[in-house]
Amino acid sequence: MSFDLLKIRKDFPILDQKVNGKALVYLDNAATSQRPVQVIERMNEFSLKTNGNIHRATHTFANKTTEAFEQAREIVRSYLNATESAEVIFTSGTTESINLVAHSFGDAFIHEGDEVIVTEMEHHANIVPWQMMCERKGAKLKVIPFNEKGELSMDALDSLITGKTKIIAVTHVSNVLGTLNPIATIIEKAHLKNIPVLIDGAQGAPHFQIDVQALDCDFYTFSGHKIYGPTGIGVLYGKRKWLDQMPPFLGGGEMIDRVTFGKTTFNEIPYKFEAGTPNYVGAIGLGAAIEYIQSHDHSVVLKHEQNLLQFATKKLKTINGLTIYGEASKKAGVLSFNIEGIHPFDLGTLLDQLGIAVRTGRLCADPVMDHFSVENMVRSSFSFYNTLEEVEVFYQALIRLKTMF
Amino acid sequence: MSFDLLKIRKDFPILDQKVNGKALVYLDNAATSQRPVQVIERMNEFSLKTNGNIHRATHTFANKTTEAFEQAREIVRSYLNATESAEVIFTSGTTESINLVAHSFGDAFIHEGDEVIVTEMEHHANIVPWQMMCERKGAKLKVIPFNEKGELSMDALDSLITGKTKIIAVTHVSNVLGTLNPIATIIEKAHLKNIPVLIDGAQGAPHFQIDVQALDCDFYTFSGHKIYGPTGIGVLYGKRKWLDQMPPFLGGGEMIDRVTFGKTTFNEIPYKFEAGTPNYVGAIGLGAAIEYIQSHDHSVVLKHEQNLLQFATKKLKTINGLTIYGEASKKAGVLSFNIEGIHPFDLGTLLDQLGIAVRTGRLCADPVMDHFSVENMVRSSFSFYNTLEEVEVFYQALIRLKTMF
Amino acid sequence: MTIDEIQQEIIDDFAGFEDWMDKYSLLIELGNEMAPIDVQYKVDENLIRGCQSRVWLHQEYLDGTITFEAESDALIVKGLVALLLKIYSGRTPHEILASEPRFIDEIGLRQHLSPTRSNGLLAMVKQMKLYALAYEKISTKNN
Amino acid sequence: MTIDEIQQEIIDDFAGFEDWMDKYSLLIELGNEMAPIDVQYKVDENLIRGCQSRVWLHQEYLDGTITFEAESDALIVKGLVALLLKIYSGRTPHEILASEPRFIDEIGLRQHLSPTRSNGLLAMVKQMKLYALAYEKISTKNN
Ligand SMILES: Cc1ncc(COP(=O)(O)O)c(C=O)c1O
Ligand SMILES: Cc1ncc(COP(=O)(O)O)c(C=O)c1O
Repeated sequence: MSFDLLKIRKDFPILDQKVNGKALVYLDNAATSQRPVQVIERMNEFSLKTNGNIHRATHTFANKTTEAFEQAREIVRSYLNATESAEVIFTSGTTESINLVAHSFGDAFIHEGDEVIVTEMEHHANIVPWQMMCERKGAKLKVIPFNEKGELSMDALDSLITGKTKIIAVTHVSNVLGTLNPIATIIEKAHLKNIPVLIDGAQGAPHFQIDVQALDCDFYTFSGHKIYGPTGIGVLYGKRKWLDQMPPFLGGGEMIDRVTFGKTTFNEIPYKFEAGTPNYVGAIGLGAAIEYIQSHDHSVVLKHEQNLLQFATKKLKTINGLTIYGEASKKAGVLSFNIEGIHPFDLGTLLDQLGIAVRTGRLCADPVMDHFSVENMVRSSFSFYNTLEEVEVFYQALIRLKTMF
Repeated sequence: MSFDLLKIRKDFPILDQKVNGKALVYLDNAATSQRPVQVIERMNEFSLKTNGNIHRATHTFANKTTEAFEQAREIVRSYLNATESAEVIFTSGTTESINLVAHSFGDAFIHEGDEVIVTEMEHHANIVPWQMMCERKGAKLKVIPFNEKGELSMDALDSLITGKTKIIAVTHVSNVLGTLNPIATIIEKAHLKNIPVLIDGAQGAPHFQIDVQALDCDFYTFSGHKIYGPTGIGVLYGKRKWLDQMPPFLGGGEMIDRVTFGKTTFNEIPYKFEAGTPNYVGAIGLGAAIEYIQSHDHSVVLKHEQNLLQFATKKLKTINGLTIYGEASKKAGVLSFNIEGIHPFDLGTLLDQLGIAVRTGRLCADPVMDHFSVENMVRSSFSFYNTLEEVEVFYQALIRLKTMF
Repeated sequence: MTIDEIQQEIIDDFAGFEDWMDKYSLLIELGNEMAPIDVQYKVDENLIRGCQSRVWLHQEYLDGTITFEAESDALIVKGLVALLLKIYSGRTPHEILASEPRFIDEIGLRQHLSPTRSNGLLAMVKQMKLYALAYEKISTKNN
Repeated sequence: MTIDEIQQEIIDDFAGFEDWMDKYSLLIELGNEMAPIDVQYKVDENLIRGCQSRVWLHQEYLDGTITFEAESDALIVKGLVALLLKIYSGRTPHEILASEPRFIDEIGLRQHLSPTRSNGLLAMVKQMKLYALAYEKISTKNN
């Protein structure tokens, strides 16, 4: 348990590069984080030394791979403090996780006239699956608005919940505003009315410690590639009581018990929801990523990330004509903004010339753009491997580029 | 274009190992193939040097990654000889590909009373999604049987097709029987009645050259991990005319055009079907795998694989009490069997002690087990990196182990 | 003999074999010699379904001890089942709950009890313990 | 001047700049100086939607040549749009179809025309060519 930034950056050789002749400053962590060599090495080791398809095998490679895969599940279980590893389902990412719940929970529990609540600050991944499901089912989607600071209105939540509300889906951390939502409170309020809550943890799991038992959340989802792990792997945590009642989503191998053309019976969780060959190398890589995270003192990491955010906020606020979107009292390291008279695309293009990687555009959150009546934003997002010096370079770059317009 | 087995095996260092003290003989290729170092290196290079989330970005890494991802799509397009790369959709694997079609084609085109035709030799991945869809829609699943040699009955096909048949789903190569099905004929027959055909190419794409235009198939699916590529990536090829008419399957980022809570509009193909962050590193790896395949003379590779199959078949037939399942006139390198009085699990366990990896069990094909009235089988499956000597070792092992019972 | 003594006996029996083939031959022999489960008990309710091999388990509780009958369709599994019955059948619930089948690990066949193996063996051990737990509860209640 | 001569002129203009900042400053200047598209044409039907920047394109065909008007909300894109109009507007369909905007590559801004960039530029070029193709067909038919 230590926090030595220089040592940490050695684990991420990608950071030590020049881009367009300038030292890379990678501030697009909310889009995808970088992977430490430990993750890559773990996956390589498997692919090059013990690769076998998992489950049902009698040979050594297949058994070793199965063990490693199930151990990765156990690592995730422990990271989330889930009751049992059967509650941890491997998916291809947050998007698939949420679609799985929208389909499967929807099929089991949502009927015409029922209601689903999301928030105005959701990523499209936590809107569109519910919209599509509501359309199929004749249900209604209701929306918790946020205020100018980017904080959800708890009053609105109270008045949106009705006897017809069947599920509430809320992001842990907004990928645009950075807002760390009061999910414990939301879950508590929902549970008073026996309504389950899904937390989109794509931006939460990489930065905050999660205890799904303490939170008592019903579903929690996140993506490997945003938590220092590989692409193509993600997690759906779900309480057994729901997962047991939900019908399978995808059909295929592994999720079945017995197939005949007349009647097919299904396997138990987690396998019921893991049709086909899972991304077992990805899962093993995700396990390595979580172990990597856990090798650092979380409170120190979090403090550093908060320092980066605060320093960046303070600096950027001094820039004339710069508007920050999202100033909630509790935030993760996400800082979105616009500079008057400069199109985000132009700014992003020019920052890239200076080696600085930020995201620009609509950030997969059209309703947030609409809320602020803007077409696009620039988003910088920080990870624990970023340095205060990088934030300073970023700030100086903005000052310099501003003179070009 | 060359075929030097010793050189090829150097590309697969995993093969050059001892398992349980014996030289590994990997004959579980139909479950998952091994990956050449070229694939691993290509992915590592990306992860460690240029990783950025794809699409909509202004920074260099994101652009380079996007280009590599789209180039992988073009490699797949060219491998399948599809008309345009927009017809190539990246999924997490064959299972997801088939589920996507079952859901989305099903929603658009299948109504109560309609019929879907599959075959008796399908993998569960090409049965269960259709069963689930038929149940949702009130449609009927009909089955083309196979004869004792493991060949589909074309007569039965003719009589199964009715005015209500909406789609036919057939495996290119059976994962149990090895049968190379006459898919061109099936497609021709189906198209006479304007019925689209989906080909499950999980076992076909790794071994046979595919020309989706010449075949005129409507959908073709395969998995990365069975074609020397990574896990967690797969392909759905679909004709534009179908894909354009099909509603999206998963909802989320990238697949949308514009999201509002009132109404969401969708992106064009292929993006319409690629919700969320795709497994872009996996896709890049799959591209490298296909380029690797293409670096060899296909006819020589195919001939070698056929030699392995024929040699193995000839040898195993001399073993008393051994029954081979599947002796179609056209087969891929898959050889399933049982030895009288020896449980497949026992045989698999003991073969593993001798360093030989085979698959045993129900092979995700319960209907095939039922056809032959067996509970399990032993399956050996060959890839071009296997040698005749390995087949000989396998044969000798069977002889030796037989004496233990 | 206690469960532990029998386990030790088994471990010693196997210790003589250097070659894995001999070990497995003995298991196969044990499997072959084993009395089959009474047909009336070879029914679906008694089936513990592993993915590859199946195990049927029947139990009877009499005078404070549990008698198990079992069978598997795979011989190696059946041999291990025979050994498990040897140590666990005819024991009190308390004895069963208090001991782990460590012999499997010690004779070098640990992999057969791995949860990822799904040959039915691990599930069978769990099932035996569940029965023991149930009967222990019943008997303390009755006392 | 031919399209090619104008392209060469542009390439020469940019050749003077070693520094990327100067290059982009010029583009921004060109963007700023550009006459806005007539408001009546800044409508959804004329919108070419890139993911990040939008381009509006309007065209008119008169006496054998096509006149383009265009605009983008991003200045760098607008600058490039200005250059594209400079070479393509007022040309015959044949001229438009016969030439590629190679200058973008040669002034070192190739990435802006990449299909993965989705800033609307590539789509705009495609759209201009489509118009040219359509008008060419009409004119050959009328002759
Ligand atoms: C014929 C066939 N179809 C489908 C599948 C499923 O592929 P995956 O598990 O990669 O989704 C397999 C793999 O076992 C197969 O052999
Ligand atoms: C809050 C949030 N939810 C969901 C997603 C979707 O994640 P993925 O694209 O990995 O499926 C993202 C990623 O952009 C996100 O930030």
